[in-house]
Amino acid sequence: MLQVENINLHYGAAQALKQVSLTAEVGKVTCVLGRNGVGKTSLLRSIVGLKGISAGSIEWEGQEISKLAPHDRARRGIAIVPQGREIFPLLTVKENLETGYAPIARKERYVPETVFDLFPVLKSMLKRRGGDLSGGQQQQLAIGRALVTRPRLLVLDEPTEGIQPSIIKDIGRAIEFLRAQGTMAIVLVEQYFEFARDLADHFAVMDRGEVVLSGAKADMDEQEVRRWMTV
Amino acid sequence: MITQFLLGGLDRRVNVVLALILAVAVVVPVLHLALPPDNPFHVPNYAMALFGKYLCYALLALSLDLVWGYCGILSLGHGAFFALGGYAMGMYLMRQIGPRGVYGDPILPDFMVFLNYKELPWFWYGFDMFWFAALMVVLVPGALAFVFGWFAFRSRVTGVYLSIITQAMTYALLLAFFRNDMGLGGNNGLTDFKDILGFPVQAPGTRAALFAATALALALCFWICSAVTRSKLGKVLVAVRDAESRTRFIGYRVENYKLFVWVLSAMMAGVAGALYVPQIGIINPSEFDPANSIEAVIWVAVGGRGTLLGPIVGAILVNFGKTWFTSALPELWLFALGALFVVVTLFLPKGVVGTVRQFWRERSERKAVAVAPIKPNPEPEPAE
Amino acid sequence: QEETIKVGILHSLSGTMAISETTLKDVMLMLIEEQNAKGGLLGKKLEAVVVDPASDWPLFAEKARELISQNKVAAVFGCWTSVSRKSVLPVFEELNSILFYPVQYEGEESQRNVFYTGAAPNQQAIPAVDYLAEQEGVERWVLAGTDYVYPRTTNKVLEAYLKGKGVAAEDIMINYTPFGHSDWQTIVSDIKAFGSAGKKTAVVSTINGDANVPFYKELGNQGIKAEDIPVVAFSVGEEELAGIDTAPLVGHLAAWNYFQSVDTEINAEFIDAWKKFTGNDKRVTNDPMEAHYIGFNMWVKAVEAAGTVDTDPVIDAMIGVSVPNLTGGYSSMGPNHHITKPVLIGEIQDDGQFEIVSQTPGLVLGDEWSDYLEGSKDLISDWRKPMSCGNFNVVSGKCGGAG
Amino acid sequence: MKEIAEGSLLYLDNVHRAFDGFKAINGLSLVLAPGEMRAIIGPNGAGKTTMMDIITGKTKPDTGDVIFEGKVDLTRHDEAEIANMGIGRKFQKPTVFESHTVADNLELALRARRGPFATLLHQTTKAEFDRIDEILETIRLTARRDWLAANLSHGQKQWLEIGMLLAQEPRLLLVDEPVAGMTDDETAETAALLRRIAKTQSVVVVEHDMTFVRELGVKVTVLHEGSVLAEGSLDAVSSNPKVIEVYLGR
Amino acid sequence: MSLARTSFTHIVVLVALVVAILAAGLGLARAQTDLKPLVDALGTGDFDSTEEAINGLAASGDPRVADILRALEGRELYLRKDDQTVVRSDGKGREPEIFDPLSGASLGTVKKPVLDRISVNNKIRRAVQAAVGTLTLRSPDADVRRSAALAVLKTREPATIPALDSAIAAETDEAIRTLMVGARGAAVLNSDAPDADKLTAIEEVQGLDARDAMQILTQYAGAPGEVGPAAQAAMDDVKFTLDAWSAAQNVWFGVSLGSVLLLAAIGLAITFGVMGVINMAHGEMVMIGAYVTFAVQELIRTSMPGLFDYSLLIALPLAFLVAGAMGVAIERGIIRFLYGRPLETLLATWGLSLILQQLIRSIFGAQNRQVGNPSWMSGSFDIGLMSITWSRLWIVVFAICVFFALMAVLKKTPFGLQTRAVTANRPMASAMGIRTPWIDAMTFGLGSGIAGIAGVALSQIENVSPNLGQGYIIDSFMVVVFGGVGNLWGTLVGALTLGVANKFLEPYAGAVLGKILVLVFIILFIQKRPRGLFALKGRAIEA
Ligand SMILES: Nc1ncnc2c1ncn2[C@@H]1O[C@H](COP(=O)(O)OP(=O)(O)OP(=O)(O)O)[C@@H](O)[C@H]1O
Ligand SMILES: Nc1ncnc2c1ncn2[C@@H]1O[C@H](COP(=O)(O)OP(=O)(O)OP(=O)(O)O)[C@@H](O)[C@H]1O
Ligand SMILES: [Mg+2]
Ligand SMILES: [Mg+2]
Repeated sequence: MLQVENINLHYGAAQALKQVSLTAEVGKVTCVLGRNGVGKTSLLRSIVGLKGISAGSIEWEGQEISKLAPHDRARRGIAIVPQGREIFPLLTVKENLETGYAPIARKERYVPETVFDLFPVLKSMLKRRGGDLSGGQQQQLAIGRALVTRPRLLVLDEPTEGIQPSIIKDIGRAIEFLRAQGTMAIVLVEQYFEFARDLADHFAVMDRGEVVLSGAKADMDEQEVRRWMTV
Repeated sequence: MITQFLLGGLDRRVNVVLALILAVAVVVPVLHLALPPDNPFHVPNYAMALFGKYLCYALLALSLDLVWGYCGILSLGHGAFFALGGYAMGMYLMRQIGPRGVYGDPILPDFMVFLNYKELPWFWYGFDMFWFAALMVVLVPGALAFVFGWFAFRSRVTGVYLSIITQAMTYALLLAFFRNDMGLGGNNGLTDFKDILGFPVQAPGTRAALFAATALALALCFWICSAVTRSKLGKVLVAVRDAESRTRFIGYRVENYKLFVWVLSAMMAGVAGALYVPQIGIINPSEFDPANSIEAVIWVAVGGRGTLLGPIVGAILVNFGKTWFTSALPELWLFALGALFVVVTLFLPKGVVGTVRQFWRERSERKAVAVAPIKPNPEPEPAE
Repeated sequence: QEETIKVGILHSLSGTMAISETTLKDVMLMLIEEQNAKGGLLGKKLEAVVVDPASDWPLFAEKARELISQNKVAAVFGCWTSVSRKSVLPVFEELNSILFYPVQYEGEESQRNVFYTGAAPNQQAIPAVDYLAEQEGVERWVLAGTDYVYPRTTNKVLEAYLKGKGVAAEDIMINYTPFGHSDWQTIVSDIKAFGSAGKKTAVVSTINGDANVPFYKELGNQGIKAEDIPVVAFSVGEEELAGIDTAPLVGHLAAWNYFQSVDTEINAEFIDAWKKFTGNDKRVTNDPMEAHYIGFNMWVKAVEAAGTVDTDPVIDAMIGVSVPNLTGGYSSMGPNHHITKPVLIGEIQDDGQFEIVSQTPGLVLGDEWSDYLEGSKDLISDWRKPMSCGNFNVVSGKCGGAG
Repeated sequence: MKEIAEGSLLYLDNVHRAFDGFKAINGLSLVLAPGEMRAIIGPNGAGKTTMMDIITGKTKPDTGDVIFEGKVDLTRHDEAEIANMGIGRKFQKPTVFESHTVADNLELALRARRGPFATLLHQTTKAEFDRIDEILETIRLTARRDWLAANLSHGQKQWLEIGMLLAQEPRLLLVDEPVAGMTDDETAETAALLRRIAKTQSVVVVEHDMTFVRELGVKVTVLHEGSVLAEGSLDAVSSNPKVIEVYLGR
Repeated sequence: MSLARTSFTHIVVLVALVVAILAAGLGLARAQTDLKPLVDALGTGDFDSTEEAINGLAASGDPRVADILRALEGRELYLRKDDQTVVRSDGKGREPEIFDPLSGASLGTVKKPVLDRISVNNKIRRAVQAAVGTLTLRSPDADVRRSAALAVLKTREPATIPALDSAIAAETDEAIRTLMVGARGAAVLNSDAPDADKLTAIEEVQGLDARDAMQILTQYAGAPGEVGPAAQAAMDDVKFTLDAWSAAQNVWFGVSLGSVLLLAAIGLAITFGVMGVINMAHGEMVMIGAYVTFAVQELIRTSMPGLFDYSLLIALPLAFLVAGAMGVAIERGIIRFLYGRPLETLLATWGLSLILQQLIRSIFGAQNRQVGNPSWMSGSFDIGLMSITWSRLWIVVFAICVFFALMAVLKKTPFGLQTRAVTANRPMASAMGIRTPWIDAMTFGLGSGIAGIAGVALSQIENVSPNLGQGYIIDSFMVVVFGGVGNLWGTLVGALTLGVANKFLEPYAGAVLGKILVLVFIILFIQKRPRGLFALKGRAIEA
């Protein structure tokens, strides 16, 4: 289980997260919602270690990880699908996927079939350079790449951005499938409300660097959530 | 319009710097000339020569920063423009020697007599006139920069590729000027100057005047740079530096902008070279040495790239360090200088001026935000 | 604090010229130390002021100025390359001080404030060519040099000289290379080809500095034997050879005014002192070191004669001063500020030393204005009063060059 | 053929473009009338962005005509010239000038003379200030006016880019996925904004968000494997079985 | 030493034998002339009289002469000043033992000042070689015969014709025979033989290698009678061969220069090309490699001279480790704080390069250091008329091996993949679980280590001084950029192209102008291909 407690995060002098707490359970999907610039990405970055926090704690599987480097967190089963895709542009699609081998045991070093089942386009483009792909293809690659590391905590930052409707549906199904396996905790940041609502077990709504609303899906009032999302 | 543009370059900080440079331009020569040598405020001959040289280097660094700091063109060949300006001035000074050369030839400079030249090569014509030479000081580097830039920017040569071909350019010029066949004195270059504008170059008065002229030129160029960088053009330059192709998509012809600052900067470097030569007393091809150009880049980096004061501070600081270390630690000075560079990069990432400025900015921001800063980030920042 | 006489040492300790110049700094320190052991000068101790002009010509001028006007040195020993000398000349003139310049150079200069203790072309190049023509029967010449003034001038002088001796134009090949040239394959093979025209061929090398090592390595590797095509060099001494395996180079030549192998008592002492001073048994001596040795002793003697270290009296006292050189004779300072020296020609041996195969019977005075160049053949220099002129024209009878 | 070109604002005919043998654009033809707004949808990798690259001069087509205003052959011009003809573009991945403030980003984009000397002597006018304020208001970044663009969040950069496009006042706007990363409300607002703009200018919008496309209420072109698969109202195309198969999914 | 001595005496004995047989075979049972005065004449007078004495000795045909002449060449002959006789000695110690040069009998010891070494110059050496050559033309050792024939060929002395004739008759080795026939031809041409003989001689000379033939023939091109035109015609034949070979030679020179550039640049292709660090200290890594070689050789020289031929093999891994470790230290200590600020790496590494240069200067002194060539790296061999030096050949081979090894590491191992990922996007790579600090350090170490082994190779052709690296840094950057940053193939092709271009320009334009032209070529080329020879294309770059 992931437990984020009261973290603060600064960019220079500007504070992007204020006393943010979040939990994510294995086998559940936790959705983080909020308008532009409220700190969703910042929260995810602090979970995977791409940005250091200035206060608070992050516990994963019972251990404090907030001081660990990102690659050490990856070794503990944390993977991210970042906003803006962050594909390695000069590496081929295959190589992009293979970068996910680094934190896993030698015998696991192959690309799981689920990746190609989900995104058949990747299979046909293995030799193409990641940077040449279209935006949506890159997004698919980014998700595939994260899955190669066999994560136990998967963090997705707006994974549907720029993806065609049919594949969004596929991604939704994939997330459901992964959840159904019961081995993975999933944190999902979304703007696309319907998509999030369909998948979420828990919600956290953010505004101006703070979590303003959170709880299980059953306890959530959709109107209330939507109110935080409007301008 | 032009005055408006120039006035646009002024603000409090610029005014302070300008006033400072102008004060130096007046005070130092006066202290040199008017005070007796035993007065503690007397500026000795040695220091005059030294400071004059520093100011020339500062001007070179300033011109380099205009293209590098504001437009992202890292030139590893700026020394070439400096040297060309220097040669233009050197040619004037050579012609001024007249029959006072060792061979006493009224027209031909010594090295030509000695290499059996029968007459003056064509490109030496006109250099007996100061106005012509002064024109050439800006035109020759400007023309080279124009031709070079015209092709390179149009072909969209950028980044290290551009840097390396500027280096190739200065290297090729170095080799060419070494050749005695160039008619410019080969390795020994141009030397043994006597007069400038009728005044003996070594006289204290001339020296003081040259010093003042250098400081004035620096002030003027500083002002121009400041006006350029504050104008909308300056903003376009920074935009080009950050995202060149994006700038094109909103309709700016990037190559023209680059060419404009490139040529402007080359001309300023030429002026620096021209002022440098009479104060040093020699110009030889080693000024084209790629290592010299790299050093100029380093002055800028030390002082703070992308600020106008930075290159000036950097050039003076590094050269002062060099002067001092080479006497105080003649056998170990490279350790000291090398360590200085390493330390500056590690601890003053934005250069001396940049770091100071950032410090002030953060202080005021902190006051404004009024959020107590908590310890700095332990993790590296994600790439921007 | 005790008052001392300061002596400036202006040799590059870093940069490209450090290879050659650091040794000269060391030898100066040794000479000064020895002089102090002998009781100093005019009852005062000498104090060396060392600066590093870092192979950077403008820095040379700056450092010279600093030495003279800040440190108030009595004389400066320094410079190696011509351009470094040219860059400090105006400073010495303006501030009226003394420079001792210890390296062989292209001539065509005589300045009141400078004493040239290295060889002028007539003290090196011409005797070497004579030797090759007479002893080796050379008829075909390759003049190979680095592209700068010294080789250009020397080759010009030699070309005029050789043509004067009846060598045909097609029997002279002139080749220039850039500074620090390191790929000699083509040139060495060209030399080989040029040498296979049936006439005895020799190479006169004015290749400078660092470029010599790869040049000689290539010569050795391409199997150019001294018996076939000898190479005579003017810039290669013991110090340069220390960096090369000389076994394949035995028999190639060099012309200098001094070799470490000179078999005299005074030289043996000098070598011993040097090895002791540097604490290194393998350190070699070379010609510019001897030049400083001579220059320094001359200066000491002149100062003693003048009774002061002030510039003008010392400059006057210098002319005619005569001190022992290391080859067993006496060198004296001519009125043209150049000195007399014997010319030696040595062949490289496999131990990195030279075997002297020829020596001029008498001493030769450095000729500042070459007799083989159009513009300067009528010029002489004489700094004695009342003439006091560096470029006196014997034809027009006026001071101030040809015009 | 030519007659159609004459009356049109943008005219693409049988355009091809291959990358290392992969046909990204394969016989694409498209006509846009003046004042028209057009939505373009299509699977990932269909060639939508590449099409915009071709129109704006970033990519040269292998064959085919690309004609602006019935007469200008765009393939013969470079990016800056095309931009100056009045074709503005918002990129799929937001790119702004990171070391400029938000306001400066807009100022640079403002419609004005683009030559070096013109900008050198340029004085910002009151009208320009007002215009910047107005745009800031529209993109809701007034509070961030003096922030460096680098410090904006992803979505804020999207907005800034839209603002820059507005500032240019182009005659033809090419908008690549404007609402990616926006909340539903913002999406609706963007749609309204675009509809407003389309009154005076022509717009081409690429988007995957069907709700948004629906709100635009304009003719839709579906691209697939580099050529047009279907064209018509959204309802018409979204009931096209082929479109459902390759794009919308079930 | 003792080994050399035995083989030397061995040869001498054999030579004596052969000469005796030769003399007998010719039926010229010469009276044993008294050689003593001739031997003593070696030491008196100037070089000319020495030469005369050598010729006199050679003419005697005495079996002992070759030995004595070799002693003269080896500077083992001295003039004993007190009685003006020539003695043989190794001259070691204060009171060296002296021997009679003819009989070899010991004459006891004398004080050193009494001895005056007979100096030898090129002229004397030449005379000795010619004399020994004539005397050893029929040695049983083929190599001795070959060099003898070459020595005789150089003399072109008509007097050698009889010796050559009998040697030719006995010669079994075809190649040496051709050489001897050619030598004979040369001697005939130089004699006053009738034209008919000379015409045959011209044909004989053509059997020699083209350059030697050319050298001999040019002298007779203007000869009167039939000889002149015949020589001219023969020269025209030879000239074509010469030209063809010289073109081939040029290509080889180009390739060999290219491989030097490649070696120098290849480490930079990693630190700069792959990692994006503007590594101004790259040259110093090369220099350190060269100094490691020096240190290894120095150690071997003083403690186990037998290993000298292996010195480079020992130095290679050491240089890799030392320079690599240095690289790791630099990366950990400095560079890692500068990722994402590539331009500042320029400043820091420039500072480092100053420090490293001065460090080496402080430790080893500013002077050049001698690094010797092991026997397998010295000398040259001929392919046709092309002479290929072993050192260059090995460097070419070595450069190519290094290149492909590196290629394999970067393309075929996870390490290579991770390196590229880290360079492309460090934070993202880290988030993928790649240990970025480790990869960074190892990559920089690898680049530096390769620079180090380049230094080992360069020490064979360059001077080992603190400035060694400076000479290569600019060229290395040119090569990497010309080839296309980030593309190893580009570096390979770039280095070879620049090498060959340089070598083809040099003969026409001269070395200086040639180099300028190459630089101008680079500038123009970059206009055509703004991202280098092997430019990466496509969206991926702009992204
Ligand atoms: N690198 C940075 N430097 C400074 N400030 C930043 C940086 N990145 C983000 N910010 C600021 O921090 C705040 C939170 O940004 P964050 O990216 O977490 O938002 P977000 O919720 O992910 O928004 P979006 O939905 O637009 O992606 C924003 O106000 C933004 O301007
Ligand atoms: N430079 C290139 N090299 C190779 N392939 C390319 C290149 N540019 C584009 N492609 C390919 O062309 C196809 C079209 O890409 P494009 O970006 O136009 O798609 P798109 O319709 O914009 O998709 P998305 O909706 O995902 O943004 C993709 O398959 C992409 O991989
Ligand atoms: Mg975000
Ligand atoms: Mg797209």
